[in-house]
Formats: sequence, structure tokens, C-alpha cells
Amino acid sequence: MKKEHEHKAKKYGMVIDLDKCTGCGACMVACMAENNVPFRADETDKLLSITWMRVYKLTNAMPFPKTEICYLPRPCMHCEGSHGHSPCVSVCPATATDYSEATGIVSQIYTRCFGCRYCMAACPYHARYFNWWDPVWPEGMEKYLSPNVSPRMRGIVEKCSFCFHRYQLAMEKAHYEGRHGLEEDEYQTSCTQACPAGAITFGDLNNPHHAVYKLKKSENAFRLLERLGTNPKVYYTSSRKWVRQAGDNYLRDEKDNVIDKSKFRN
Amino acid sequence: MKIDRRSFLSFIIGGAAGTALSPLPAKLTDDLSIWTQNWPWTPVPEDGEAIYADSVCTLCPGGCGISVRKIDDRAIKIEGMKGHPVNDGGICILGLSGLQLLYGPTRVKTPLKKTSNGGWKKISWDEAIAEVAENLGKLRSEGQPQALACISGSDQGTVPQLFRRFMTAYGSPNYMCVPSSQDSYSITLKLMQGAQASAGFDIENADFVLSLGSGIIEGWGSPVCMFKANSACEAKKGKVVQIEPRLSNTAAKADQWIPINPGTEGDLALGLAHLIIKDDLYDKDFVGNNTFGFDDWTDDKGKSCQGFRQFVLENYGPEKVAETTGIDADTLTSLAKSFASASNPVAICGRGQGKRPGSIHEFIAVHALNALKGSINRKGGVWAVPEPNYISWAEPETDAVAQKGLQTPRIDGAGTEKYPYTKSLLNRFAEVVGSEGESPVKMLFVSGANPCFTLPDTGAVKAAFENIPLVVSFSSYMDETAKAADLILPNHVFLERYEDVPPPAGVNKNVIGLSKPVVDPQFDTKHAGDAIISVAKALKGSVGSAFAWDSYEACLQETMGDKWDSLNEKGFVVPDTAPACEKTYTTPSGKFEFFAAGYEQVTIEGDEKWYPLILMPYDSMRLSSGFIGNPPFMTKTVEDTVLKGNDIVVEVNPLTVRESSALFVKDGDYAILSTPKGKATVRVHLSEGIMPGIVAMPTGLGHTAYDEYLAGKGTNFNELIGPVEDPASGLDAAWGIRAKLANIAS
Amino acid sequence: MDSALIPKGVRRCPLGHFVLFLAVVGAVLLWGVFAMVLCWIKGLNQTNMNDYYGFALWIWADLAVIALGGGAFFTGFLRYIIGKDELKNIINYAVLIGFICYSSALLILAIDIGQPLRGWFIFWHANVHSMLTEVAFCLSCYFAVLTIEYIPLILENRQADKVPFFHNLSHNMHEIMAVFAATGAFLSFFHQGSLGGVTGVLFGRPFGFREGVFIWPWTFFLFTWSAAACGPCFTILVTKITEAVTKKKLVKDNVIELLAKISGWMLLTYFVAKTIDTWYWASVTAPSMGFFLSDFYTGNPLYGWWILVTEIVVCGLVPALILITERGRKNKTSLVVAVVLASIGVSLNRWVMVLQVMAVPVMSFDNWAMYFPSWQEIATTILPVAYGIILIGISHRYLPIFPQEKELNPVD
Amino acid sequence: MFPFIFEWIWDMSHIVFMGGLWYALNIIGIGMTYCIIKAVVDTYQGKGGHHHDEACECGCDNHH
Repeated sequence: MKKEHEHKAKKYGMVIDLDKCTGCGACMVACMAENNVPFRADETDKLLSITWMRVYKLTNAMPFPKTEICYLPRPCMHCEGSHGHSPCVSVCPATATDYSEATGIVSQIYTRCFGCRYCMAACPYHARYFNWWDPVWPEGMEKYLSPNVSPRMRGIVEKCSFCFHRYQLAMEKAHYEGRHGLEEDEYQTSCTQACPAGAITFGDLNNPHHAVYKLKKSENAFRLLERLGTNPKVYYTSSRKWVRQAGDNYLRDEKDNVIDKSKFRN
Repeated sequence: MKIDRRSFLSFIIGGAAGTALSPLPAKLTDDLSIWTQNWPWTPVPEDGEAIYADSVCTLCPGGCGISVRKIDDRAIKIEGMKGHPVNDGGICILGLSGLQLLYGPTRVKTPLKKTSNGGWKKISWDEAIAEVAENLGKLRSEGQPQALACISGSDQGTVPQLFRRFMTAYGSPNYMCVPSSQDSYSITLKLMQGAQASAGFDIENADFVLSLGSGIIEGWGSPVCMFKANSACEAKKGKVVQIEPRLSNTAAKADQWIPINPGTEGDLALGLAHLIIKDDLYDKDFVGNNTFGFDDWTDDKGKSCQGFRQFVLENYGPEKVAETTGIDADTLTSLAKSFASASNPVAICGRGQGKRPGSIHEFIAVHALNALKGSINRKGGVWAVPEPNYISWAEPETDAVAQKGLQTPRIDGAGTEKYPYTKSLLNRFAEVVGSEGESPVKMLFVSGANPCFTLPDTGAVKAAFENIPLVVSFSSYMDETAKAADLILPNHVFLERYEDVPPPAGVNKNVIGLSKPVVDPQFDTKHAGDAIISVAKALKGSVGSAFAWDSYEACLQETMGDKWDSLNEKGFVVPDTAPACEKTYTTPSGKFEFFAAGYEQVTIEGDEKWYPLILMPYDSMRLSSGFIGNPPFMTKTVEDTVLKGNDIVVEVNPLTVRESSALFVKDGDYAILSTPKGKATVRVHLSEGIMPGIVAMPTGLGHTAYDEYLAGKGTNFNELIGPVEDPASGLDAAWGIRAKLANIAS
Repeated sequence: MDSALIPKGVRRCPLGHFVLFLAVVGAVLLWGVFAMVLCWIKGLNQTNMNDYYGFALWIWADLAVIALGGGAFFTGFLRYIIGKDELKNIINYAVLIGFICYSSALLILAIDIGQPLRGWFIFWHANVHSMLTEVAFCLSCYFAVLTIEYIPLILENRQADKVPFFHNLSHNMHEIMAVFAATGAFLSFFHQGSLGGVTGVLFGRPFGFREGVFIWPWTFFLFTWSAAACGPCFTILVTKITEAVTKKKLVKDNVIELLAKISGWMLLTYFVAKTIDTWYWASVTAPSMGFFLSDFYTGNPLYGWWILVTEIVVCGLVPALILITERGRKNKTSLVVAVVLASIGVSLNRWVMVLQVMAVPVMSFDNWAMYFPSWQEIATTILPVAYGIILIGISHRYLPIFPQEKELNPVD
Repeated sequence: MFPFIFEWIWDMSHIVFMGGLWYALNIIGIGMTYCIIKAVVDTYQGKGGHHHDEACECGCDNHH
């Protein structure tokens, strides 16, 4: 059984259990700390704040006391589109972002990007961020920068990479030990690892032995904006109907009926 | 050749064309683009050998194990330690940001002495220790050792105990700790169970959690442990019901959120007790065999006393409780049913992160509810976790001066007849010291605490600090208290030092951890334990001889004895003695005791006529509101409905605005928030997730110290509220304050 | 003083006046240059763009000037390929306006990208699937063509023409100009289209996304069409403004009317196509993604139904009807009204296809995002206008731009 | 842009797109080269050396 999957193309993805997510923000900081994300004195303009992982606060828009809140962590969706035709990869004029057929990860080549921001216009999830400023760390703080991820320069776009450097390190280690594939726990993203509520599960969506394989098939599973055909690799599960409905846009008459998600799935 | 204009022009044009066709422009273009990829001002982190160093995080009392990823001698990332009994790989947002504290710009890099013009002068450690010793010696020679006070962030662990020991040897009773809801719980356990213990909650194994405002996933207790317990409880289809006026994250995640009129939580507990008793749903076995005071009883003198049963049946009927709490009778009934029908229900209290103590009456009422269902010292219930006993130093010898000093009454009145069980009353500090006139405190040590930010009525606290002739701070950071100090003896930060970590707060886990140096000290700092030992030694005499250890590390090693090796190796030990299995009660009756009187609501400050609204604080995982200031990463995650630019945002129900005649604001508008204690300009966020009439303000903002990433952002809630003394314990029981919101112009 | 440079047989204002004019416009130009340098040195934090508005004023300006500069390719197409010979009397000016528009567009792009020094990666590491790559290639190629079309004009300056080599070069370029013009038209059809495609392919943005044929969304064709329709209108508008400023008639009415008539019919057919496109998008494309048309035009302070009506009816149908009727285009006022409306219309269309696309929330829990440009963005957008005015001023003064000027304004 | 740059793939999209591009570039390049060379030759043949502006003896309509 195992051998079969070793050579099959991987499709790394996530399943985030919104029932478990507490909105604590640990994933956001785990990501920033892992990926040398810079910060500035004022980060309250969220349209200028680089957060590869951003936790959105959703409400059901009901009046007090029927109000409900749900937190929704949003990494890069690593959209597959149809056959790797993800919204952003296809538009990048300089081939600075790429869809890997081997892992399903959408990469961003910082030294290639020249900052046209077309990919940002293309991404409906706002998962892409532009370096409007030079990254500056207060004196001494650059000591904690990780050598595994290069700090980005001003004027280019960056985004979540599913901690691709961790994949590379794990692969190197496996190769050194004479193995071909990776165990499920050998490659986990920083946010998955940090989540104190255990809401995030990460793995190969193509591998039936990985937890994500089963979780994504839950009847409560949905993805963001499936109807657009972006074919994202981040799944969410929620036991609450309004949350599942918030994942996409529906016309009024559709919303009243039971939504058959499979209709929008490709 | 004669150069005329034509040939000159030809030369220029030809030259330009030649250069353009040469490889030079292409090379330059390429080089320029390569330069943009390696801008010298964009740092390139150095590579090296990657290793992991394990330790324990001490940024909060959570006691989580951490694994620090290092490249050579640089710490580059903090991760949760897999297999640690408290957090098993999970980690909170503050722990993750720890390296920003280690390498951050607000660290105090050397001992500092305040100059006469308010600036700072760098001094050597020898000078600093000598200066402190000299002043201490003077005070002692004047026969006033009790004029030395000490504020410690905690009471447990070797470092606080060294400070306490110092105070004893020196001769001052005025050792004070920063209070929290754990103090209220301890008193509750003392009163009802006779136990000298802290409360631990087995949320993980509970199948019904009734939380009266406790932020289970807002950082209450040991945050990561609670997160995991909450997830585990939910995974087992356990129910969580959150009772509080605001839709906090805990409320949002709970199975049910029931808004309640704030301050009436105790009434709710008793109302539920009423319904449970009335319907005979309580645990008759437990109540019958293990409790006292449930039924009416007769005292020694033959006087008949009302029991708890009769008391609640008479006074806490559902209609009355519905009116007080604002929760309708049907909801009360179904809530009582669900609580009573669960096999392992637990009721908890202590609002938000539990950083503030509260009304003992409320705690007792809630604890009585647990007793009704027998959820005491059993799986899924409340455990009386005995205070750790691994520190067994011989009592210090005291000389005559010290003995005399120790006999003077504590300045805060804790432990007196009025408040026999209260250990310290820091909430009285500002009042006792006063802002003018002679202060009873001539010298103050502050270690592991930032009272100039975290104590209510911060303005008064700061004024009191001004009134103390010599304040010595042991802070690693230039926080508000350090800024107000006269001398700073900077401690190592947690990643640079050894320290024992007592069992975490609010958890029924008996784990002792060891925080180990992960990196070398970055600056000229000294372990606070070493600093206090050095000061003692410099004082010589009985004070010096009370500290026989060569260093803090030697002291720690000796204290831990045979546990040291395994602590050093694994980072934690789980003592063999099972936690608090003493089902015996050391109360006068030898049983769990119910109380059938009192139960008064705490009246908050302010006149409703002038202040029609109620201001309440709310805690968030993304804002560190305690001793540690928010690191930049955490501030970055703060939503713009909490902080916008430098403005704090308060939550208000749209109805509050609609019904107010003085307030006309849209979402995001400015308003003036005033309370009897102070005034602040705020922005208003209209939210349906809060009860009308309440204004909710985040805690942890409004720092005046620290760096540009924190200073000046928002308003400190503590500046708008003052302490309200709890009649039973003397501890601060204020859960809010009356307030008014008005338009800026009016 | 500069009379030796001025074409023979025409009258020009005194040099002093001209220098004063240059100084005034030059000051505006310098303001723009200052803002541009700020953006280059300090980075794009000088703008009010953000992560929701990665495309903003500048990209609009780019799209708009290229659409307005469309007069060059379409007039060239009509003159050289279709053979509308009268248009030779306005083609020079159309080329000049085109040249200004395209050079401005390239300049703005050079400011707009975050790493200008790496801008050439778009060619070197070209991703052929990206509409922007197509834009960049066609835009720069066509700019080369416009330069080639503009060079002979410069060489016809009285002094330059005296140099035999220049005279011969200019002559030879004229000889094969049709080849260049055809190449230019070919390139233009593509890049005007790909600019439309830039938004049209964004299947993550239901407001901008359009279905289409093969790899081209409908906006591809609509953009080419609208540029062909409105570009000449802008040429007419600038000609009329130049005539007003110089207080001379420069192009004969029959030439203008011919161009106006063609534009009118182009605009009318464009109006029909755009209406069909909008209807199909509103009733099929958007609903399939879960959006009602009203989702795009309500719930925000700016983008209401008015913008749709203004763009399609007021600035589309109305000028089209004016221009196709003989009375409409013969009446000076109504002609100017029509070309002004058409120019506004195409600019508004480009605004909607850039800015409104960014403003509309896509995730159900997202919000409308509004934007107002910073002064640096405004200054750098006005910069090309100042540059254009200066170039027109100089070109008009020293080059024989308008072949009919001498005949219409005989010097006594 | 060139086959020797590593992203280059010999697929339909590259052939069509780059084919079109190089076609246009070649026309522009060859056209301009032709004009310049012919102008140089013409100049050496003594054409265009006149100093009158009114009518071009080669009969071109440069001025219209």
C-alpha cells in the first residue's frame, strides 16, 4: 500500500476545524516567527499588514443576543484551479510564482518578482501581500531571523508557502537517510504545529493514510469560494450552517434551499 | 584632425551607439537587478548548525514546555515541547513571540541609576549592589526594617521565596504579591474545605462546563493546557455554557452563550442551586456524607442555624433570580437541569483571564454548586491542589532588629483578624503609601511585576511610587515600573536563566518544570536570585548568613535535591505524590462546609445618574495584559476593532447608542469615555455581541513605557477603574465601573 | 530668434510667450518628476495603494491613456490599410498623441512596479500565459512603431531636413510606412485587447471576470473596440483644443467629420456589444458565481448604479448618436460634447475595470474597500499630461504636424 | 523570451506567442534596417542634398 503513494504526485493541503479554532492568533505569530515576516510600529491598517496567515472574524449578523462569532484562519489556499491554473500563477508576467505539480504548492520567487501586483489583483482571498516598506528589525532583533527563509526586500509580493522550506529540509533528511517519501509528521507547517486547540490538520490530500484525506470528506467540509473554480487546497469544517454558507456567495433563492456543494466542486 | 561641431557630434552619437550595442548596458542592467536582490539593508540571516534546546516558558504562570530552535548561538524560533504534560506541543501566541522579548529593544542592558534630572546613568553591578546594600543598611540602622517593602509577581517558586526570605531576614513583614483570582479561590478552598491549596480544574474530563465569565480560551489558568482541555472536552461531546455579558471568544466557542447582568453571577449560582435542590437533583451521596451546613443545624450554644438548602430555597427562587440576572426563568430551569443531569459537571468563575480577584461570596456560591453535584476532588471536577512543598529551607535566623521589624503590622492589613486568610492586599498599596506626606515605605523592591501598569487606579499607584524614596526594580524590560524606579537591577530574561516553575495555575496537574538558559545572557544582566543573594551578602550579619548559597544556581540545585538531575534532563518532573487526593476536609466540621448567609453583590464605583453605562474590561489572547508587555508580533495580530492607529476601540451595542441622548456615533467614531476615575478618548465599535448598557474595553493596551511598537497605543483600562474592597477578603472585587460615553464636542 | 526652426509659411507666437508657456507647464512637470523620484527612492509606501488596491490610479491611468491613444493605431489602420486617404491630414497628430500616450503609459508602469530595476524580467522571464506579458510585449513593440512613425516627422523639421541623410531616411520611412502601420495595427489590436484581458481573466474576481472565446475573455474584444471607437474621438478633441489655443483652423472639417462618423458607428456598435456583454455577465456569469448585479453596485459609498448608466448610456449611446447623425457632427458644439463624452466614457470604463474590481468584496465576510490616491500618485499621473502638452507645444511649433495649416491660414 | 532561458518550454503557447512577437520584432527591425541602409546609400548617391523646402525633387510627399 505504502509504496503506491510514494511516487504519486503529492497534493499538500489543510483541513481547519472551525469548531475548534479559538481565534487566539497563535497560528499568525507562528507563521511570522517561522517565515521572518517583518512588522512595523503601526499594523492596525490591515490592508497594509503582512499576515500570511490571517484570522478573520465572521459573524452571523444576528442581533444581540443571537449573535454568533466564528474565527476563520486564512493561509494561502494554494489553489489548483483546473490543472494547476490557479488565479495567481497564470497571471504572473515574470513566472515569479509557480504551481508545483509534485507537491501542489504555489511558490513565490522573491528574487524574480518585480512587484507588478497582478497576482494580488487576481487573488480573491487576499492571501498575497506587498512589501510596501523595506523590512526593518529593531537593532538586535535580526538575531532571531531564520536562515531557512530569506527576508523579502521592498517592492515585491509575498505569501504563505505552506512552510515549503520545511518540506525541503524534510526531503533532504529523508534523502540522506535513503528514504524516498516523507512520513505524515515529518512535514508539518508552523501554524499546524503551533495551534494550541489542534484545529489545523496538514498533510497530503492524495494520501489515504493522511488525516486530511478523511477529514476533507466530512459532510461539514467546505472550501472558500469554491464556485469561482479556484479549487483551493485548504478545507474548513464547521458544524454550523451559517459558517459553511459564509464560505461562498449564494443568491437569495439558493441560500434558502439546501446547498449541494458538490454542484460547485470540480 | 580639426574637431569641428559636426565631427564632435558624430563622435558623441557614434560613441553612444557603440556603447549601446556593446555588452555593457546588458551587463549593467543585469548587475542592477542582482543588486536589488541583495540590498545591503535587507538582512541575510547567517546559517549554521540547527539544534533544539528545551526549556519551560515563564512568561505566564502556564508552565508550558518549549523547544527553542537555534542556529549556532542564536535562538530563532520558540515551539511547543512535544510530550510535555502541560502543553504537549501546543504553544500560545505570547510564548511564540518570546524571542522578541529576548532580542527586543526594550531590554534594560545594564544596571541603571536614575539621575537627578530623571535620566538614566549606567552603573556597574558592584556599584548597584553596594548602593542597594548601603540604603538597606541605613534603614536598618535607623531601626526601620519594616519600611522596606517588596512586590513580587508571584508567591511560588524559588525566586519569590528568596525575596520573601530576604524580607524575613531583613525584618520586614511587607512582602506583597500580585493578586489574581487564584487568591480568591485559595480563600474559598480554605473556607469551605479547610485546604491550604490552589484550585485546579479538570476541564478535560468534565462533560458540562458552566463558566461564569471565565475565559477558558482567553488565557484563563494555564492557557495552552486549557485550550487543549477545552478541545478534548468538546471532542467528547461535553457541553460548555458561557455566562457573561459579552460575546467573548469563549462565549463564541461555547455550546451556549447566556448573557447576564454583570455582577450577578453569584446570584445565578445560587438560583441554579435552588432549582437543583428543589427538584432533588443534587448528589445526595456526596452532600449527605461529606458536607456540613446543607440542612439546618444547631451550633455549640444550642442556637439553631439555617442550612444552605433552606437558605437558597427561601431566597433564590427563579423569578427573583431571573430579575436580578436578566436570564429568564425558562433558561434558568433548563440550565439547572443540564448541569444537574451531567455526570461530571463543573462550574468555574474568575472573569476573563482570571487576573483579577473577585468577590469571595461569588466564588463560594459557585463552589457550592460544584459541591451539590459532588464535583470536588474527582474526575472532571475541582481539585484542591496542595501548594508545592519542594522548597524546604530552614527558617532564617533573625537578629533583634529584624524581630522587632517583623512584629510591626503589615502595611496592607492582610492576615489581620478582619481578613485572616488573605496573604497580601496589593490593592491597598497606593492608599497606604499615599501620594504625599511621609510614606510608611521608604524602600521598595519590585520583582516579576509591573504594578504601575497592572494595578487598578494606576494614576494613584504611580503617585505612590513617586512618594517612595527608593524604588529598586528587578525588571528585564524598561516597563512602567522600571521607569518609575530609582535603581534597576535587570534580571536575565527567561531564555537566559535557570528557574524552577511551580505547578501551573488552574490546572489539576502536579508538574514542576525547570526553565533553563537557552542562550547566553545577551547583556550585562544578573539573575534576580543572584542579585538578592549578593545584596544579602553585602549586608552581612544575620541577613547575609541567611543566604549561605554561593549562587542562585547552587541554591536551586540544593533545593531540588534528587529531582535536579531528571529536571535538568527532561525539563519537568511529575512528583510521585498524587495531586491533592486528600478527600479529608480540615474544616472545623471535618467536612465540606456550605454557607448560608452573606452572598452580597459587589457594588461598583460610580453613580448611575451621572454614569449610566457600565465599563467592563475584557481580556484577549492577543494582548498580554500582565507583567509582560505585548511583543510586536502580538500587537500585529490585534484586530482593528480593538486598536486603530493609536486609538483604543471600545465595544458597544448599537442599542446603547440608539437609546442614549448624549451619544451620536457611527461605527469607528470617536467618543469620550469617562468614569469616576478618569477620562479617555476612544473609538466606538458597534457590536451586537455585547449587552446593551455595557462598554467593553480591552486590557493590555495603553502602555506608557516600552518601545514604539507598544508605547502610546490605546488606553490602559486600569487608569479608568479603582479597586473595590471585597468585604470578605479585602481583595479587589471590582468587575467594572460606572461610565459615560459622550460625543467629543459635547 | 528660433524662426530658422519654424516651418516656412506658418505663423507662430513670439518665443517669449512660448518660453513662458513652457515654464508654466514645466513647473507642473517638475512637481510630477519630484513625486516620481520619491516613489523610486522611498518605494510605493508613498502611495495610498494597499494590499486590496494593488492596482489603483496608475493602472487606471495606463489603461485610459492607452485607450485614448488608440486614435493613432485606428487612424493609421484606416489610412494605410483601409485607404481613407483624407485621414493623412490628421494622421501626424494622431501619431503624436499616440506617442505621448504610450510613452506616458510606459513611464507610469516604470513607477508603478515595486522593483523598477527588475522590470525587464517581464520580457526575459516572460510567462506567455499572462495577459500582462502580452501587454508588455505589444505595448513596447507598438511604442517602437509609434517612434518610427514619429521620427520622420522630426526629421522634417526645416533644419534637420537640410541634412541629406535625415532627408533620405525620412523619405524611405515614409515609403514603407504602410508596413509599419500594419504591424502597429496588428500589435494594437492585441495589446488593447490584452489590457481588457488583464481584468477579464481574473476568475477570482467576479466583477471583472468575463467568459470568452479561446483564451480571450469578451473584455479583450470590448477593449480593442472601445479604444478604436474612442481613441479617434480623443484625437479630435485634442485637435479642437489645439485649434482653440492657437486660434487657428488646423484640420479641414471634412477630415474631422469623416473620423467622427467612423467613430460614431464604432461607438454605437460598441454600445450594443457592451450592453450584450453586461447583460450576459449580469444574468449568467455573475450569478453562476453567486453574485447578483446589485451586489456590485450597492452597499458602498461610491459605486452605485449611476456609474453603469453613465458609462454605457451617457458616455456611450449619447455620443454615438450625436456622431452618427450628420447634424450632430457638423455642429461644432455637439461634436465637442460627443468627443468629450466618449473620452470620459472610455476612461470611466477603464476605471470601473480596474478600481471597482478591487473595491468589490469577494469573500462573503469581506468588506468594500475604498481608496483615494496620495498626492504622489496624483502628481505622477498629471506628470504625463504636462509632458504631453509640452511635447505637443514643441512639435506644433517646429514640425509640420498639420499639412493643411498653410492652406487654411495663409500668411499675408 | 529566448529558448535558452530556463522557463522556456517548446509548447503551443510559447510557439504562438513568441512566434507572433518575433515576427513583429523582425518586421520592425528589418524595416528600419532597410530604411537606414537605403538612406546611407541614397546619401552617398548625392540625393537629398538640396536646400529648398518647397518641393522635393525626388517627388516625395514628405510635407503632406
